[in-house]
Amino acid sequence: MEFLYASEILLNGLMAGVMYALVALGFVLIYKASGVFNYAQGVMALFAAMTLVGIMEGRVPFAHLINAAFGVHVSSFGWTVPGLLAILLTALVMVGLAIVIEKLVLKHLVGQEPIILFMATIGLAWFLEGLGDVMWGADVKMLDVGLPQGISETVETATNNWLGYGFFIDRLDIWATVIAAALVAALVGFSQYTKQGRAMRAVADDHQAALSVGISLRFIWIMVWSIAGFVALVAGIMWGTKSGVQFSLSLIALKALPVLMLGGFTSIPGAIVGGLIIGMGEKLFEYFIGPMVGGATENWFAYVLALIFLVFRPQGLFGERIIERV
Amino acid sequence: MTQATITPDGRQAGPVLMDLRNITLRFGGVTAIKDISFDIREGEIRAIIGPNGAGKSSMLNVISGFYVPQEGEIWFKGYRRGPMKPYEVARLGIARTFQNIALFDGMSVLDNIMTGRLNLMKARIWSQALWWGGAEREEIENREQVEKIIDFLEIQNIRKTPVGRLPYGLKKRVELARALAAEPRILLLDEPMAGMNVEEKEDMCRFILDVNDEFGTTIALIEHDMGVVMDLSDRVVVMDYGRKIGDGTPDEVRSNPEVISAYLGVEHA
Amino acid sequence: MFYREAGDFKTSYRDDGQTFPIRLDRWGYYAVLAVAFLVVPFVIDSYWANAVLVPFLIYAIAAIGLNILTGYAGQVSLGTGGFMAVGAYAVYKLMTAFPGVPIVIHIVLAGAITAVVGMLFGLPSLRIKGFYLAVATLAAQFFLVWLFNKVPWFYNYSASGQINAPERTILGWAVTGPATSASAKYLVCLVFAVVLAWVARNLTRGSVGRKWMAIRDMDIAAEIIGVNPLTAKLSAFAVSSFFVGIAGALLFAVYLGAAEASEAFGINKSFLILFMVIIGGLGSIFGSFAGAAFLVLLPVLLKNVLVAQFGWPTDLAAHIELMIVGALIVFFLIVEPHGLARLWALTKEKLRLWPFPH
Amino acid sequence: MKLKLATVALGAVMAAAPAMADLVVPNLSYRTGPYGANGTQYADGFNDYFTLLNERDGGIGGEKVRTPECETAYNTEKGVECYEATKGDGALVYNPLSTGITYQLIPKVSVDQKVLYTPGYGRTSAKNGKVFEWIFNAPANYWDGASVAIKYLLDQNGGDLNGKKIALVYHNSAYGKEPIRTLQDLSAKHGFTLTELPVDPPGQEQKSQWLQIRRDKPDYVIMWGWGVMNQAAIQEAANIRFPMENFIGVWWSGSEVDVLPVGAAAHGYKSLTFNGVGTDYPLYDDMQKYVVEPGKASQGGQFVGSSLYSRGMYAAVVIAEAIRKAQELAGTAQITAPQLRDGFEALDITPERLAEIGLPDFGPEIKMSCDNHGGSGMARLQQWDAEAKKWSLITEFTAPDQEVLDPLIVEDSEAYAKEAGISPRC
Repeated sequence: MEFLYASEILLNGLMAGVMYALVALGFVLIYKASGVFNYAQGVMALFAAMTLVGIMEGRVPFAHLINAAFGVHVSSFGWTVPGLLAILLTALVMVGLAIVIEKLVLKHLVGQEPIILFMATIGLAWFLEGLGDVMWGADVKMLDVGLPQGISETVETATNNWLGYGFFIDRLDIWATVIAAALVAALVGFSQYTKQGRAMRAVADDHQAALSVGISLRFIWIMVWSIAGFVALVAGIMWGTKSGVQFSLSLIALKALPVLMLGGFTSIPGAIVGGLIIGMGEKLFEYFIGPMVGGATENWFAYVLALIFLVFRPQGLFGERIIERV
Repeated sequence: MTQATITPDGRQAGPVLMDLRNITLRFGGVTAIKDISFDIREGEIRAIIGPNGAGKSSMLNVISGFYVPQEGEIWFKGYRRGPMKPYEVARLGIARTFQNIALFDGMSVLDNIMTGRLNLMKARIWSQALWWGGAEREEIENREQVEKIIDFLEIQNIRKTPVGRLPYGLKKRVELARALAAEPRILLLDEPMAGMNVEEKEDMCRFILDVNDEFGTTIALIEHDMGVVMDLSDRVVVMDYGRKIGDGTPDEVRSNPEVISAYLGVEHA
Repeated sequence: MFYREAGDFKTSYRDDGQTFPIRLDRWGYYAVLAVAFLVVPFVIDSYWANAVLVPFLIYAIAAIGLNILTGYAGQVSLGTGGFMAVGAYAVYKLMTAFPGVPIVIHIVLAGAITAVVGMLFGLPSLRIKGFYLAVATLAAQFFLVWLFNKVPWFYNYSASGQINAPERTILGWAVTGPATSASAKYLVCLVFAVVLAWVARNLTRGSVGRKWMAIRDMDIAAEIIGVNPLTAKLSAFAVSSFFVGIAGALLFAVYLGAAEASEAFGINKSFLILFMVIIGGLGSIFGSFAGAAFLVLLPVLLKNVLVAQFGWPTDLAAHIELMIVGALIVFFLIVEPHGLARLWALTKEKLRLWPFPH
Repeated sequence: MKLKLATVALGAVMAAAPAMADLVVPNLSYRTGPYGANGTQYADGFNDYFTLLNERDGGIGGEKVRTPECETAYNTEKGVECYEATKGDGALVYNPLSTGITYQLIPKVSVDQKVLYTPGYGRTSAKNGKVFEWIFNAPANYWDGASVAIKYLLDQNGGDLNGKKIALVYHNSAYGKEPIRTLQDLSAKHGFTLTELPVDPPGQEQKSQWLQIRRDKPDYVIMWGWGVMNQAAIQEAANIRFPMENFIGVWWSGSEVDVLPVGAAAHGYKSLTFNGVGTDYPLYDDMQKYVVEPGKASQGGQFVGSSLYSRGMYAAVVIAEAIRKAQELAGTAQITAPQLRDGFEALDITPERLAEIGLPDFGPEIKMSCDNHGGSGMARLQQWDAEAKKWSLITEFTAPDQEVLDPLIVEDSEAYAKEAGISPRC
């Protein structure tokens, strides 16, 4: 019986890991192509989800600011937008955001040290957080694009008949896994089989060389940030459906960091495998060891796991081996 | 102490200071150095030459402890040197410069040279924290020594300049100053004249000879410029594909047929 | 014309190595100290102390600490909040266990305890570098906070896990606890800030500082010229954590008076202090003060302007404040990635030539 | 230029202290940050009630009430800054809606002689007025809440909880840890087993906790949550099909924002409360007329009648009544904070008085004294109706088990008195 419980935890951990990997993916894309460790990825997910809800519900952007400035009371256009169209519009907004970020921030920071770029993205995160709140308000928003939630009865009945114990699997998690798989497949396809994708990989390999064969770095950056914005949107939809669209959504970035450490900052398979390991590891640890040490271990366990792992393999799971030279 | 011998050009060369015996170094499947032995005598200028990829820099890295050879022994001052970390090797009195300048870009010229004396400064951390109990005195004493080197290498006017702003030739000179500041027993120079113009090369040659003369520092150097090497050094080791193919005075090496075919022959074909 | 170094000749290496080689700088520094010690304590009120000056001084200490690690030794840390928590809980345990011992000793001891913990978490830095290390230090952040939250011994088994600073005095003046006057709080923090800044300056100009900077600029070369990376990195972690621990102890005991690990020493604190260091300038002690001043004052200023002057709703003001601070950070990084300290140095360089720039 | 900027800056920082002769009740609110969604509704209710008094009655006793608002973002340092910025303004009483900020302010208000009113949160043992002269936490505190919840469960089980399993899911912070000791004592007394399941803030991820609940199958789950943790927990409970009627949250886990995102699955979820909900009270006619319709309501009055709005309003009602009492005792309308403390200590809000205000049965009777700063500790339960999207009250006000709580309060407050060197008064 204990084994069945453990497997159930394991499965759920793996699915939680998919959700972490989804966030980590955005980090990896941007880091690979531009060497920027984009802390704002979490806030981008929040911003995307807020925008999606705002568009779906026909909210007036900046309503609060308009009301305060002009003494009027506007809040809604009075229409609603169907989910798919709203997702499309939000994706466009994220592309616009990528262009603005490239024009206003990245362009001016070319060649700076990584730590400076990292800090700039934290500044960006604060800005976006404020912007999201000013645009759409800070209330908890409900997001429903038609993804199912709750226990999957099919799995429960099947496992009950088969093993004598009904496994708990959240339908949202199943969907997340499917969508994440599709997303990864699409990304891989894009980078392997399209011209832009190849250019993106060229830039990731060697900036200078890519520039010298006439690839526009700025275009690639905009493209990568747009894709990362889209990945953020997907992550935002998943997490937003799960627990409402609100401030805490931006904190999922913290869940993605140990995944990145484990998987290596530059590896897409690393992000996925790392996510799975972290999700599985933290759930099992909380379940078996947690009660002995007072619980709530999930916040630090992932980091400590990644830390211990890195001590033995400093370049991460899939990172390239570091050879030191003088 | 074995007795001193006189080198052919009349300079004094002392007993063996460092003896490398049957060194073999491998990276994965690649053998960078294959069973090489040679020695360095007190007070001499020893050159290691060879075509690109011959394993010269690897050899220097072995001497300075950055690479640990899989086989072979290193004897220093009559003792066998066990496996050591690079900083422990440095403390034995082995200082070096680097092929691709490895100065500390965020620090001034003065501070860079002062780092060369880190192993000679003994003030404890709390003494330094309070700038009391010897820390200040020690700082000033070491500064005086460093100023001598600055005078010697004629870089007084750039003392306070951040090294990042210096031109290439001066950086090389600062790097030499840093190595000298450590008061080394052996000074390893990794292509000290690479990328310099004729004038800079002449300056550098002069400094190397002066260092050898005035401080009596033993020098081992790698250099591409054959003319320079032959003029400068007392004895030369020739490497090719990780093997030693010649060892002796410049004249001996010059007339060694294997060297001519493997190295000079290739270069001047 | 007036600000110059021409004619200000140094006749000894001692003079040449001093902190403010230019005479006018030296005078300015003495003037600032005189005002800080002799004027401010008599005019300070509790709003200025609690909302501006005391947090500024405490954060400046923490920023100097992090700057030693990140700016001088090149090891990026995101665990500052966790290390501040160590200082806070250490001073709390010491204060309550040994009420008779002077509080200053407790605060320094709290720093020492934090230094030990910092060294422990600094060990992985020997293997892990760059961003990987930064993320790895988050393990310290989350684990320490969890530990203080979870083990009742650390908060003396109080029902809620909050810790409260009891009253302690220096020469009869309360410096912790509710009866502390604004000027006492300010003076304690000022003394610690000035002494620690002086210590940091001494360390960074001597051989320890050079070891740190050598490791920062090129760790492999540093090791080959004889710097032991283990001792250099661990000493940086230790000294840095010592400073950060003292800042944490002051934050809890003198400034807040009560604290809870996850709230007062969360990840946001780590980011805040890293920001201070970056905005102020990596590798600059003056920059640590400037960065702390900037990030303590700016939000207070914006809040007062937006809410008190413009009469905007507080939530809108808070959101816009976030946007402005975020945008300013990006702006600063674009304009001068080396921080306020560099900006200040450039200004002085210009002043030195003024009014005859050629 | 530089000088000019500095002057402007200085002016702006200094601008925090204009003095005016009003009754000043600062509103240390949070409308941003992780708990902004909750804090904003509470702050609205708090503001609107005083606006109503000003508009309808011209204030209290002829004095207008001012509620200068200051954003704390649930952050203790900003809370301190807000406190310092407002206290010079003649502030009478603070209600920061944060246990963390409360702990910061407890020593400060004692020195500055300001009243700290923390209904349903803050430091529980502040109920002991002998030690905590300036702090009031009526009508109920966390330990009252825990006890009332257990009493309700006793009631449901014919007075016997022997052998029952109860799980506590709590916010892993000072706030969430508050009920543990009480529940442990109660479990010893009534023979139920208690499992403690901490959730690290913010608490979006609770899968392992709820899988544990699914496996252990406790009979009841009690929750001490705040912010996103609430809805995530209710969602997970629904996911594992935990019976909602056996799931009881504290009053801070019982607002619309907690259950609405979960939709129909949240039907039947219960929570404690010490105030009424909805707009079915006569007072709301006036509220509509004097505040909402003239456009004077906070944020356009979009949250009027919500659970947290009502609680904020209720806090304002109690403060207003205390001010009234203080004016009566002091014989002047322009009271000081020490006079307000006397007003609180003499406060007696009877059911009749509540009906008079226009809020019949809205809260429990509150009667305080020099040594009792916590009132009766009574609370009741409400249940969520997912179809009607509203809370309905399902029990009368129930008194907690003082027999268990009193010794705990004495113990904790005396420990504090000893630590802080306070000699008991009264």
